[in-house]
Amino acid sequence: MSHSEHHIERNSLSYGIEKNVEVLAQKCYQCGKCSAGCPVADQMDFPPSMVMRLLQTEIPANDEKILRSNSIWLCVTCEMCLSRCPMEIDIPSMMDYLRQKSRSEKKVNKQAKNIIAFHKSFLNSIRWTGRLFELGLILDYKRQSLNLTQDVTLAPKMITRGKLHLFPNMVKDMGHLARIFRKTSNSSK
Amino acid sequence: MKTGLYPGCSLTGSARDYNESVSALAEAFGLELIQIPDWNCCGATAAHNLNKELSLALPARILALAEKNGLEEIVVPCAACYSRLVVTQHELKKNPELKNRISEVIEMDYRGTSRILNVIEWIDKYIIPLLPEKITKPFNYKVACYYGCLLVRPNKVLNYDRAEDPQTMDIVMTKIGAQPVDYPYKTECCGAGFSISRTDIVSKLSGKIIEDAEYRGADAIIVACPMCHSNLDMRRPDINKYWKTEFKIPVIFVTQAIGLAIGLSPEKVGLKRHFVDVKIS
Amino acid sequence: MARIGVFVCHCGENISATVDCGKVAETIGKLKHVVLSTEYKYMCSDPGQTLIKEAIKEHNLTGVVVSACSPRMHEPTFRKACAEGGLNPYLCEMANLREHCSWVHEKNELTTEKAIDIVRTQVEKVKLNSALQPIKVPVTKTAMVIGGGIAGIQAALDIANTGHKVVMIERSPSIGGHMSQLSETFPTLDCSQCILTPRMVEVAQHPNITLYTYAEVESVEGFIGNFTVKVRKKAKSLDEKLCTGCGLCTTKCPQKKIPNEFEQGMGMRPAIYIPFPQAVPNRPVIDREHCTYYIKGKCKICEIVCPTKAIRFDQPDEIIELQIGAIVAATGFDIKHADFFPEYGYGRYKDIIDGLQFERLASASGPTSGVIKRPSDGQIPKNIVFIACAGSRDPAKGIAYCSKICCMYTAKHAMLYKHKVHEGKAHVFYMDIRSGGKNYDEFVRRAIEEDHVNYIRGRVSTIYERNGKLIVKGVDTLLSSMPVEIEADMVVLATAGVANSGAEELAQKLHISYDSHKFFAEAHPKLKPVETNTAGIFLAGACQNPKDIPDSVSQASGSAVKVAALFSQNELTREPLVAVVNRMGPPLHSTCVGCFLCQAVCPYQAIEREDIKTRDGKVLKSLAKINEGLCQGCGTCVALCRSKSIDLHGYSNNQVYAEVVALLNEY
Amino acid sequence: MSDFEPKVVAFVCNWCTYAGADLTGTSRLKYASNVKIIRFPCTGRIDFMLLLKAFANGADGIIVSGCHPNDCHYTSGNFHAKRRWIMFKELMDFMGIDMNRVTFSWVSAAEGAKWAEVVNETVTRIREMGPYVSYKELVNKTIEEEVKNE
Repeated sequence: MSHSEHHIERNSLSYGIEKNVEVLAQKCYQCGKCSAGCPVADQMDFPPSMVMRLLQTEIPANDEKILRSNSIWLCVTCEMCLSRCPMEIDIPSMMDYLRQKSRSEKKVNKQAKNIIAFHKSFLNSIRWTGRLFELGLILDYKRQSLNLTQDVTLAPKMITRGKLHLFPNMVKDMGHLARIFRKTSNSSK
Repeated sequence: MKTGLYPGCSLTGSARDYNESVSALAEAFGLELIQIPDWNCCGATAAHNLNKELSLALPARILALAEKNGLEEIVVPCAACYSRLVVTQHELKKNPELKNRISEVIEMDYRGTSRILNVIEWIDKYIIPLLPEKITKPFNYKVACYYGCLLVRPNKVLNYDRAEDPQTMDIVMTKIGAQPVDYPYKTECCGAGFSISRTDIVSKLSGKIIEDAEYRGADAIIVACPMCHSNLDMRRPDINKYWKTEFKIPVIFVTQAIGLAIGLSPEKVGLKRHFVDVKIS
Repeated sequence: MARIGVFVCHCGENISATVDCGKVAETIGKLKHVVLSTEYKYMCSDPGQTLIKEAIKEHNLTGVVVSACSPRMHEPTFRKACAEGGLNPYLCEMANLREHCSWVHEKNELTTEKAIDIVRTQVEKVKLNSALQPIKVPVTKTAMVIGGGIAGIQAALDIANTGHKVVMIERSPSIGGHMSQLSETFPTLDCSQCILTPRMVEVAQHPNITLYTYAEVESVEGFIGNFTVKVRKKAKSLDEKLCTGCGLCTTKCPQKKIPNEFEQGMGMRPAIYIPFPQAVPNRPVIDREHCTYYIKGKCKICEIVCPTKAIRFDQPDEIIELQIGAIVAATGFDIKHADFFPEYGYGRYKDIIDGLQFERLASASGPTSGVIKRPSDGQIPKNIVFIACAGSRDPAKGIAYCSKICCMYTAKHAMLYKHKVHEGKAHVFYMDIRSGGKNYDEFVRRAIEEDHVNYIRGRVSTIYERNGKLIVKGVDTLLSSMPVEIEADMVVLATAGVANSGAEELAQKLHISYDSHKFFAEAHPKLKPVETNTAGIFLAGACQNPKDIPDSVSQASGSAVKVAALFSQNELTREPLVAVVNRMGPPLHSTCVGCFLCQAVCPYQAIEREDIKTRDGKVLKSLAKINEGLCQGCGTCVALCRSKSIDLHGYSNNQVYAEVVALLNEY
Repeated sequence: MSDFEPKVVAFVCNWCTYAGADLTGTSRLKYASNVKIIRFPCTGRIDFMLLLKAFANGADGIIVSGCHPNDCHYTSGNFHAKRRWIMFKELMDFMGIDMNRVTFSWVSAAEGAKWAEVVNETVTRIREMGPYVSYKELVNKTIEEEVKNE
């Protein structure tokens, strides 16, 4: 347990972040280098450095803003922020935690609908086949996102280039994989 | 020593071209690659976005399978899978408690001893020493080497090339006769896993990467990641629409370029499967 | 019979917040020979010290233990108090209850128990202390100043003006340091050379100052008042007495392509060179590493053209030995260069320069005669970006500290640029503006308000070159971290100030402490900022940490006063904590068997040979004898001595064994 | 053995480690209170027989710490200490005294945090090793026998 942890407001998001991913929000001195290098900062409600600042306040209303923001979902985990952060703050791990927290508290931003739909379809695909079945993924994603017309021209082109299999390539020991999914399901809320 | 191969899902599907070029090189240089039996998906971005434990368990199963089959060294051509595997190895090494928990989840012994090579490390180790006498058609083009995110970051964990302006791929390219251009977009993000869910973001980010490569006078963008390739190549129509222009620069896997340089046919290295025509060969 | 008094200090609440001081005093009071055990809120205060003085008389104490802070802090205070109370000061010991107990442990019983153990240990030790008398040593009244930058110059002049001799050592061919490279200085914008060069000349002409340039400290031995310093005078390859400084050799030298250090690599110089026109001494040196003669064995053009035949190709380095009483280290600092920044292109973009390079560009005597031209193509930049905190306050790059001078010089740079390029645009990326100092913040405000420098709060993520422009990507953190992208013609990095090259080696030669960044350590961060932990060695300027000119000069004057105070005495009193070889009556005389292994390990050559002779001069026995003027009390000989014939005052075998026993056993 | 709290004695030099430990205090870093410090002018002063004395008096672990190589206030005391330590260690190994109970480290005056680490690591290690009784018993037995023989 770090020394500073004693001082973090118990009910705040900062506390959970320090506990779970060992990122200390107070380390951020707001230089903005993360936001300056972030490829998607311009589309975020709050660029990464602003997320850090909101966390530092330890005010419930600000925590709420973060969990409901599009920022945590637009983060593509390119890790540029961590790579250049002078304080070596692991923002990518923190974002992973915030996404899982946002989902478990049912505070997911509307704009994240497609992104989550995709992630879910992806995990569904490997849950059933063990390996990614791209056609299955696309169909499941369309079902989840209701973007039925998206990429209708792409799939045929992929098929003609041999890039899209019509049948899944399965892991043999699917029972094993199913058990892995089951055992880790608690942390996926 | 036997080298294991973890192809990952893309290489069996949308990045079949990449797989073909890796196999073609292995064949041409007499290298044995043993696919890890019954491998599974590494979980990619989706797993660590939604479920941390799963994002460690899936790669751990792969690594445990490699260990079980006596594969002390495995090559992982997909940069995304490479990153997930190395990060998992690192996390579990750092935290023995977590390692025990994951071992329990995957019901297998996991030691974390496998040496994980990305495709360039594999090329450096096994192909570069044999390369000079094999080159028949020097790849005499200006190239923009695009590393993307996952080959170099998180830098302290991967401990591979330098995080800013990496050089390893550029060096490989000079060895086959190509001239790498100074390219500031080497490690900028292409949009990664947003290909389907946020095509607009991919179009924007990938477009910048392509535009700058063309501006620098490159004849081709060289990549080592199927996700980058699909964004820069397969998404080209979307990109062109977004940027209201016609970017023409082809996107070639590093293995394909080497294949061409040693005289393999475009078909053999999978070039015919690209969306953007590769006219340079 | 020992009569020990113990005084437990609360240090306000610093000790009593975690240690039960009452319990400590009470428990210790029950120990044998402890006749007084009491507690007080502030022992170091006047009433606290009076308490000790009175108790010594009242209880007829033979030993005192003050249980308070670190002896490194207040041992002299309490020893002095004891002396004033009539007790030999070396019969006073301190138990460190603050730094080693109350500050590092939580409040609980174990902490109080530890405190009791610590005090008991010192009680047992002090019973075995002996009354010692200070040792007197002579003082050599010559000071050495190492480094000829502004700090060294100020220190040397101040000491010399008190009438004492000064030797100044400078490793480059000229004194002047970084200040001689600067264009104008903040916050007045007066020309650096104009205020510095008269001082440089004064040093050269001062009757009390001997100047050795192109010279380095080779070794330092001895102690306060009595240092022996060996100095290597590197061969300048010319006879300085004959050379008139006409400079003909420097114009005729065929090798002209050596990056000029003084111009920060932005100009070239020949192999035989005078670093800059106002150099002191104004004599050239031959850079043997680059000279054609030394590389290829022929050339000697300088020798041919020299009107006074002053060139000496075969001149060797010379080692001189100096007797020195005090040393001022004023070796200055260095800065990181653009190649330190991967995200700003590893130094491969010519138009990304550091602050010192900008000084040379802005200087009227610089490579561009004061016209701001960018290095790549000589164009005047229309759009210039300054980046503050480049490398400073960046733990990821290993430099967590603030370099202190950059905020001010960045404002100055932006201002100078605007004064020279009226139509140009200057942008400053900053994190905080640290402009504490007389007229400093007003200066920064002037840059912003009058010269319209665009200050943007945010750190730059990356810079790359495109189409002849440098693309600078940052954010404005005061505008919700909105992206800011500037197409700049030139970028100036206010890079971190770091310890000078060779700082660590010099510190090791001087036996002074240095921090993890290789900056020299002061003896106390607040109260002894110019002293080092080694008596007789003082600090001036940026060798301690990055400093601006006023701070460097102030500290230099401070160190000069310390030297002058030292030199005001004819003898010094030294702590008598030295080693002794036991002596006894004949026939044994001593348990020393005369193996003299101790002589080999003594770092101070303090062990001599003493012959015990009969009346008719026959040598009965040879014994080791400690010269207490030279002995520094390290005790290496004590631990080494096989016959246990040597002991160390203050840390005797009896004392340390008593400490170990007392620490581990409750009584 | 879970509530076993080892007694650890630290023999440190005045200029580096003692000052470093002062810095730990000034920085308010916390460490295990099992360690008690004895100050020496230099590690060169430390007679390793003191270590045996400490073990005989019930120490469970010992730390010897001084200046980093080349940083010795007295130029070379720490080298002599290191050299003697190597000899001493071999002798102790020969005698069967477990030298894992002794930490030999360099802590400079600037390394307050390192001092806390050295202490905590040592205490944790000694706590796992359990109390050290064999040497103390041996000494006591020898004394008893000597007394009997007289």
